[in-house]
Amino acid sequence: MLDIVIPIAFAMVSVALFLSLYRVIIGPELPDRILALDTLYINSIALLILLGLHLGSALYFEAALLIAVMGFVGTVALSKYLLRGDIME
Amino acid sequence: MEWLVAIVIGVMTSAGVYLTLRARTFPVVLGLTLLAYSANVFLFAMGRLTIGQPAVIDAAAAGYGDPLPQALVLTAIVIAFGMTAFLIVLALKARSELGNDHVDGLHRSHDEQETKQ
Amino acid sequence: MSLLAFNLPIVALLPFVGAALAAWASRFHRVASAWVSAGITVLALAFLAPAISIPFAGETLIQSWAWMPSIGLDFAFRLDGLALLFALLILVIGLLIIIYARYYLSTKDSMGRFFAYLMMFMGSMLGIVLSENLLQLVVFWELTSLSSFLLISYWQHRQDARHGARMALAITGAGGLALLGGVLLLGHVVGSYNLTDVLAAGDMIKNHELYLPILVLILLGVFTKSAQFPFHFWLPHAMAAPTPVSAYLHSATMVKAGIFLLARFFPALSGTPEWTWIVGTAGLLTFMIGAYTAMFKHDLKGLLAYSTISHLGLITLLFGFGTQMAAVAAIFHIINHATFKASLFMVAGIIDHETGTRDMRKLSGLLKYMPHTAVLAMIAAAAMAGVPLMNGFLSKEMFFEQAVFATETSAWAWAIPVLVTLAAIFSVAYSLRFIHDVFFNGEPKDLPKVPHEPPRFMKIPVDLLVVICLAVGILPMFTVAPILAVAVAGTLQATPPEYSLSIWHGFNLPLVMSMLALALGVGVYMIRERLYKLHDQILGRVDARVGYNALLNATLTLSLSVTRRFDKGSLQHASVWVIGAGLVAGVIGFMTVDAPLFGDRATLPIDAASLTAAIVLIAATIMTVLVHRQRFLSLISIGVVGLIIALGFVKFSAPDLALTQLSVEIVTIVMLLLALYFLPQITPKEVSKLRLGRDGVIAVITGIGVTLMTMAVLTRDFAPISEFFLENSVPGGGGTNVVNVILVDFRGIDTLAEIVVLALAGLGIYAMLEGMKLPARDRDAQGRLWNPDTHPAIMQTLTRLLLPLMLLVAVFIFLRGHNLPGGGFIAGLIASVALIVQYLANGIDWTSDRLKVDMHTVIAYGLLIGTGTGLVSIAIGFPFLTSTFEYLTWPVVGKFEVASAIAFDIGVFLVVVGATVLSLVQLGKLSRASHDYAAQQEKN
Amino acid sequence: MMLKRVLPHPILSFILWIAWLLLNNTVDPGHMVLGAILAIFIPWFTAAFWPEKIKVQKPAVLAKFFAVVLWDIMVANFAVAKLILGRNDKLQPGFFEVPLEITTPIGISILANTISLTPGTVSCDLSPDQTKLIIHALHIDDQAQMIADIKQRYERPLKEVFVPC
Amino acid sequence: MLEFILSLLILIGAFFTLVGSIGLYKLPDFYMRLHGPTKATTLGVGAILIASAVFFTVRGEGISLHELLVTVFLFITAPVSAHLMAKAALHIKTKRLERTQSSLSQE
Amino acid sequence: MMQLTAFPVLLPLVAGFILLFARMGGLKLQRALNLLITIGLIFVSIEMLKVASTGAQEVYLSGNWAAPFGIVFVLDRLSALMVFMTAILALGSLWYAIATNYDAKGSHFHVLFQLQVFGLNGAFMTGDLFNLFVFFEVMLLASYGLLLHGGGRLRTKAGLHYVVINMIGATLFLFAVGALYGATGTMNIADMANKVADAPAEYRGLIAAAGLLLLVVFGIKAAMFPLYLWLPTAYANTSAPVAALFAIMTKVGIYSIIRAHGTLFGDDAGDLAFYYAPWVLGLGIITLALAALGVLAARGLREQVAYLVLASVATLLIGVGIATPAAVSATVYYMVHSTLIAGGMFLLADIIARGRCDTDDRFESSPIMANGVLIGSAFMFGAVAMTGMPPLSGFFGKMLILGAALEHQWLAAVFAVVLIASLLSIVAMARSGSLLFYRTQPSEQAPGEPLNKSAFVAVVALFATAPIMIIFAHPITAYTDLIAAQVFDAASYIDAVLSAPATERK
Ligand code: NA
Ligand code: NA
Repeated sequence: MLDIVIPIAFAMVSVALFLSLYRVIIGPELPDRILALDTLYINSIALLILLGLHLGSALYFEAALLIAVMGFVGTVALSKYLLRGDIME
Repeated sequence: MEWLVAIVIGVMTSAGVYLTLRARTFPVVLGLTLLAYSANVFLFAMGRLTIGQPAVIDAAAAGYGDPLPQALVLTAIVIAFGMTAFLIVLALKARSELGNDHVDGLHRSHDEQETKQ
Repeated sequence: MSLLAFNLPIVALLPFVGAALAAWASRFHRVASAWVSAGITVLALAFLAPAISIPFAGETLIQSWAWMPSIGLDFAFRLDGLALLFALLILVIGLLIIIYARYYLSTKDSMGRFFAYLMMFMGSMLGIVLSENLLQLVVFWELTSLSSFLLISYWQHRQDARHGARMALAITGAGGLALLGGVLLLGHVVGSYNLTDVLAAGDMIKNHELYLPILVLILLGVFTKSAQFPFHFWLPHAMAAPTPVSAYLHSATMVKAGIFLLARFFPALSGTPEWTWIVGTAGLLTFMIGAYTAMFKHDLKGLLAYSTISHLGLITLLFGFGTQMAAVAAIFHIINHATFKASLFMVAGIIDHETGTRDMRKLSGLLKYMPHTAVLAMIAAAAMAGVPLMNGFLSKEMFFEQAVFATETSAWAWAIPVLVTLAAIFSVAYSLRFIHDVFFNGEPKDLPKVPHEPPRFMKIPVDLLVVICLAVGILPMFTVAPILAVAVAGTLQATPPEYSLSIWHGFNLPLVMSMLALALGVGVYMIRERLYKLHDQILGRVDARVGYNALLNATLTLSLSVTRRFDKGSLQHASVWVIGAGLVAGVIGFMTVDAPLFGDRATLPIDAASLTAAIVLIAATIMTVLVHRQRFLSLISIGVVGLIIALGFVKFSAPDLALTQLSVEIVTIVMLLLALYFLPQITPKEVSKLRLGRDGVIAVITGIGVTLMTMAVLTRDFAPISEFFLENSVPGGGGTNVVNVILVDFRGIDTLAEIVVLALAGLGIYAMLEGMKLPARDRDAQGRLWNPDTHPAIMQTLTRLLLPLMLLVAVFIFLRGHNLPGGGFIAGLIASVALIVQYLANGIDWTSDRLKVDMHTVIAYGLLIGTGTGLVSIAIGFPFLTSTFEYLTWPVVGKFEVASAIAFDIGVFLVVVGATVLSLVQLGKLSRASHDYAAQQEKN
Repeated sequence: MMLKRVLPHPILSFILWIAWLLLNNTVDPGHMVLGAILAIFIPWFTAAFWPEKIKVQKPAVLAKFFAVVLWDIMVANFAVAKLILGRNDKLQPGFFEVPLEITTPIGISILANTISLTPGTVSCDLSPDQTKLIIHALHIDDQAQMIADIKQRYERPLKEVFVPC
Repeated sequence: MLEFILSLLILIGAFFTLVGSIGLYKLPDFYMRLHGPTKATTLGVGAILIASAVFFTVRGEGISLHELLVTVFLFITAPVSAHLMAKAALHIKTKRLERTQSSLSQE
Repeated sequence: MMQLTAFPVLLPLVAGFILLFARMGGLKLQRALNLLITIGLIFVSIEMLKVASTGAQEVYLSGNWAAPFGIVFVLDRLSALMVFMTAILALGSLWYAIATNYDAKGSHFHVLFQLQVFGLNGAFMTGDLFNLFVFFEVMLLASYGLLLHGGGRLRTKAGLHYVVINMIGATLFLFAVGALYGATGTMNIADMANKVADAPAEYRGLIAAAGLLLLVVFGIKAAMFPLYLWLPTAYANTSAPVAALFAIMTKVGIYSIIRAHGTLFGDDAGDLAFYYAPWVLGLGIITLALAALGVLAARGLREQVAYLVLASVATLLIGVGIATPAAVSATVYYMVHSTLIAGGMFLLADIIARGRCDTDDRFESSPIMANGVLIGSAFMFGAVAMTGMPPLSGFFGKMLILGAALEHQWLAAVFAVVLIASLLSIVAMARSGSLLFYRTQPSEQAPGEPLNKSAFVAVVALFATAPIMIIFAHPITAYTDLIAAQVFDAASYIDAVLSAPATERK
């Protein structure tokens, strides 16, 4: 069953990836794009974990963890820039 | 798949080259970052592409990716990081010393407006 | 050891020692340097003396040592008749000049400098004439150019001196370089740079295909040095030098160096039509132009300068005839010219010295003020004019004879004697002018000084030379004959032909020419005023220097336009060239070898997820370009690119790379954001569409090139060395993560150097930011004031938890690195990001207050530990960075691995943290300084 | 007292210890020891970044709170999914303020996050005096009811758990 | 059975991930779009992570619960990022749908 | 295995962090330590010269991994000489920096300085292509810091250009080594040379392309046309001691071409044997022509010296491009001369600029400077040496290169350009010398600084190279001949590297 489910899930996440990309490109405003980037990060985690399930390898966990961490930091930094310009004052 | 990777490398190189040839420091930084990305992926691809075969010794592994380019790319990424960081700050330094962010330090009316703000 | 084994280099090098001594001696007494120089000259003569008999015995003395044997440059000296003649001329006339100069120079002139230069020059000349090795000869040749530059520019406050010196250097230096080229070719053809071999290989040289280039290059050296047409114009400008210098350079030495070379190479190069044509034509033209122009110079030294040019042309013409007899005449005239020209220059110097001017329009009737000098001048001038009983007559007679003889060589050669006579007429006229205008012709006008005889010792050198002129002219067989014979033998490298030195050869054509010249010369002098006017209207405006200046200016203009056009200080311009060069190199490289672009390795199928990721990446990349002017936006899109690359690394089995890429990406974006605050938010549109198009085309072509190159590799198989790493990672490196083992063990040096790069980046950034100030913006690009909430509370509270958690993750990634994806570098970046988050949430001050560690020290410890691990292995007798590992078993904890590579990795970790945080903190300080700065501006 | 010095933040230490074991996917004794060392060392090392003590009372209330929130997240998601997949023009978005009674920063933060994770609301801003949360709702039927729900379901338990010290 | 649960978890996860992005794609203003990724995507990825945990645990190499850590992390950070983005959007006065109600005291 | 082989790399590295620790101890401590270490480096390099002079090719297996798996350092005649030259130049530059207080004008001068030497020596010693890349980057980053040291408008601009161009260069480097790895599967130069020699025909286009790409990378460092645009401004605008130290930077490019291309595409490379050489030669000739025009067009002394450096590197490129043992021997001889003299000349230019006060180094007349005769004589000496006039070593170097060109079919072009370029340099230097020292005005402005005698010592020391290289031309050219012979015996290099055994573990 997983052989069918995982490709379907891949497809769905891929579509999600495209939709997020759409917002990155179209915006229209900066917060939209930051949000879309943030979503892309989280979508990527899904994609990675699916890949891990697909290949039966646990080696992708760290990457997923790091994407979560780095995605957050990126979003915070970008938002802070909109708020204050100076992100480390 | 090889074509896909090659095209991706090519596109990043194109973009990198184009931005590197811009007249302001910021796009140049972006351009060099993209160029570094493309060079890193290129170097990585030189070990040929393998899927599901990480270079971690494992009794169950069916095979391994080429670890050497990976190690080299890791080094290259770090070096590019150091270089980019330096360049970013240098761009600030140039802005501070030259009064604008043109790579040749030219004065343009736009800058003067910027500085007034 | 006999003196004859090494005296020649001493003779040549002594003057250089003398130069240093002279400069040094001037500290003690003003004239000390003159006596030192004279002493050194006498000493050099003494060292030469024992060898004099050798050429007279028909032998050649050679003293040689290996210097640069690989190229055939020996430290080699030679004394044959020709060398002896010139060495004696240089030393004897040099000695006289030194004595003369001691009285000539005024108290304002630096004696030390003058004599030092003069001695350098003397040494260089001796080096030329005594060289056996041609390369060594070129060395001394160029040294004469240099030292003459110094001598001519001796009165450096005078513009004409500076210009004259530079012109002389440029012309003679150019000739020297041509000579070098010619000599190298010559040596190449002969297979040796030693004169003995070259002179013996005349026929081979003349028949070689390189003969003409060799000849032309060497003659360029000769003609420039000897002021032959069309390079003659530097010589009059060199008259800005003090007169002793002119007397020395233009009688016996500098200009004679070229003549010497003609004589030296006579056996090797002469006798061909090319030789006759080039040398003869140059000589003839020079002879005529010099003689003619001398007539119209109102400056005494100017007259002498053109006269010198003319006589050099005469000698050159003689060599150009290419016959042995002509060579005899040439050598003879060299001697004669040296004597009478040196005396005339010295006379001119005396007149200048005692009257304060050299303008013949002011000078007149000096006979009664300085009769002794007048007599000397008259005799020397007569010699110059070729009046019988003077030495000049004899050699000129021989010259006329050769000119007549030359008519036999070709159909129209009848012109030669005619033209030669014409020139001789002018020679007589200017000689007459020198005497009549100065010593007779009424009373002097407005002289700056009251003229009187010079000091006794200033005249003694002239006395001596004039006596020689007379002695040779009257009794040639008892005076000049022996030295002339050996000199000719040395020149021809053969037994000299039969020639006669008697005064009377009967009534023949040469004598008719002489008489004609004398008579018509007087006539020309009579109508001089009319000629002056005519000359001023027509030829007086022709100045050979114009050509030189035009060439010089053209070169300057060219250099400016080429340099400013290529090196225009534009980064974009430079970048285009570099990128273009890379592109061209790749394409040309592929075309070097006839091989297919792609191989036939099987490729992997494309799956949907990869395709998706690739499309996202390409779209984001293109977006980055399209929106790059909106800088903040381009940061977001480049963030997407970085993310997908990381995913790609995961996909293609490189988790370590993915982790690294992710961490680096975020730190980079944070730094870019920090920087963007101080930069314009928008990149202005300031470039033409054309330029954008050009850049676009370059970019696309480069991209295509890289794609094809990638495919060229990926479609081919290869056998990498990586098998070894996979096999030895566990048994040899103690880790299952082969990538990490390569980094910390197999290729530890790479990693060590890489952390040095990071450390340097950190330190460099620190240094750059020190004291930097930039205006802090108080509103964003749209003109909105910033949000007053500096540190949003919710972020502050929750990110606090992140610090310990992320540090935990860092430790986790660090410890597993050796066996699973991770390692010191990634861990270091995670720890750095953990700290960055604190900076973001709580600000620089708050965080820095809590992080009391000096990051410099952290970096230093990192490097210490990284390097130290490697040094330990040296200490126990293994190469640097040899790793070791051990499995330990502890109670409770169980079995675990201790590897030196882990210590190494700690060093990596520390440097990464230190460098990253150091940079960020310093950037943060910039912001604080900027806010203070902004506040202060507000206040003012 | 000794314990205080070794474990300035026992809860944090506990969280780290658990996190370590989770990270390593193990209950291996070696890792338990190592995890304990880290759980002590890291809080000690980062103590400076934790200036104020967090006082947690009534852990049972906290546990119940988390259970409620988890449940709400599940439900919220189905609700939000329906709203998202439905027609845009049926949505009635809006901003409103929730006056706060809770005062501890940690409490406010957890409340704000909870609001963001649960039914159709995102906390957008905190008033400078930290007395009001500004909320955006994807769809508002009854604003007053929403505010009341938030205060009832989330603020009250949090207020009990996190008390100012 | 286990495979069924796994499949269900994966499908639910993928579904919510997609829903989040659909929300991001189709909703009319930023504030509304924010809701999709904040909740749906977070939950979706959480579900997939839990599926992964289950998968690797039952595969027999010992328990694999570290995916939980990522899930927890996401649940902590997602609302913080949402909060900051919304704050930024409010600050720069990002356009909102015209019919958006507002009962804010300061505007 | 001899541990000494690693010392030129390790000593500056250790110095790097020691100096970083010494930051606390103040400038005096850092100066003393740096001087001590630099002098130590000279002794180390002398030892290395001694070892190398036997003809030994000492191979150091870092990490005790045999080639091609680990990274090797190779000590042979050429690398020993490069290390020695670097140490000498470093001492001169350091001495000057201390004497003039340049090192106090910003942070971390001493650390950057030693790590620069670390990068340089690493590049000279390594036998691994990727490791060469890494050491290039070390060298570059250190040089970025040093270049900018002291700050200032023009310096910053020059630094920006320098950094960007070199970052593009780094990218090209990665593409080149990547492609070479993709074709040969190895990074060790010796091993790669074997693989290149054995490569089947269909791989050769790829290898050739990568090789030329690599040439572009080295060409940037070696300031080969059209890649040299970073050089004039960088050298002209950085501080004197840094410019002096940078004199070696261009030589890294030259060295790398000799080492990497010479080994990879040597006699055994079949149809790729020396295929790069015509490019080096042709571009070298163009570079020389443009450099000579630049010397003539320069607006100030520093810029002029920078172009003279460019001209000297171009001459070296010509030597490398002729690609015969005689040419390489000549190149090495001229390299030693031009590096050390250029270093001294940059220092002298600074002394002159200081002595002239307001007019700085611009070609305008200014009041007489203090000790004008001494400085003028030094200038004359330097000008003679740099323009390649006799009797100094520049002339002999040029002569050797021209001599080596005699057998080459491009003889005429080489002769014409080298000789005419010399002439233009001579004309230009005569002009600038006469402007700087002869055309002085009566002084009304405040005179410039008095001569810093201790700083001048560094100039004299570096200039001493010229007479030494003349007087000892016989042994020196004999040694450079041996260097060339060793360089051209790629097979023995390859054999030495690949057969070096790892140390047995007990
Ligand atoms: Na008169
Ligand atoms: Na979120």
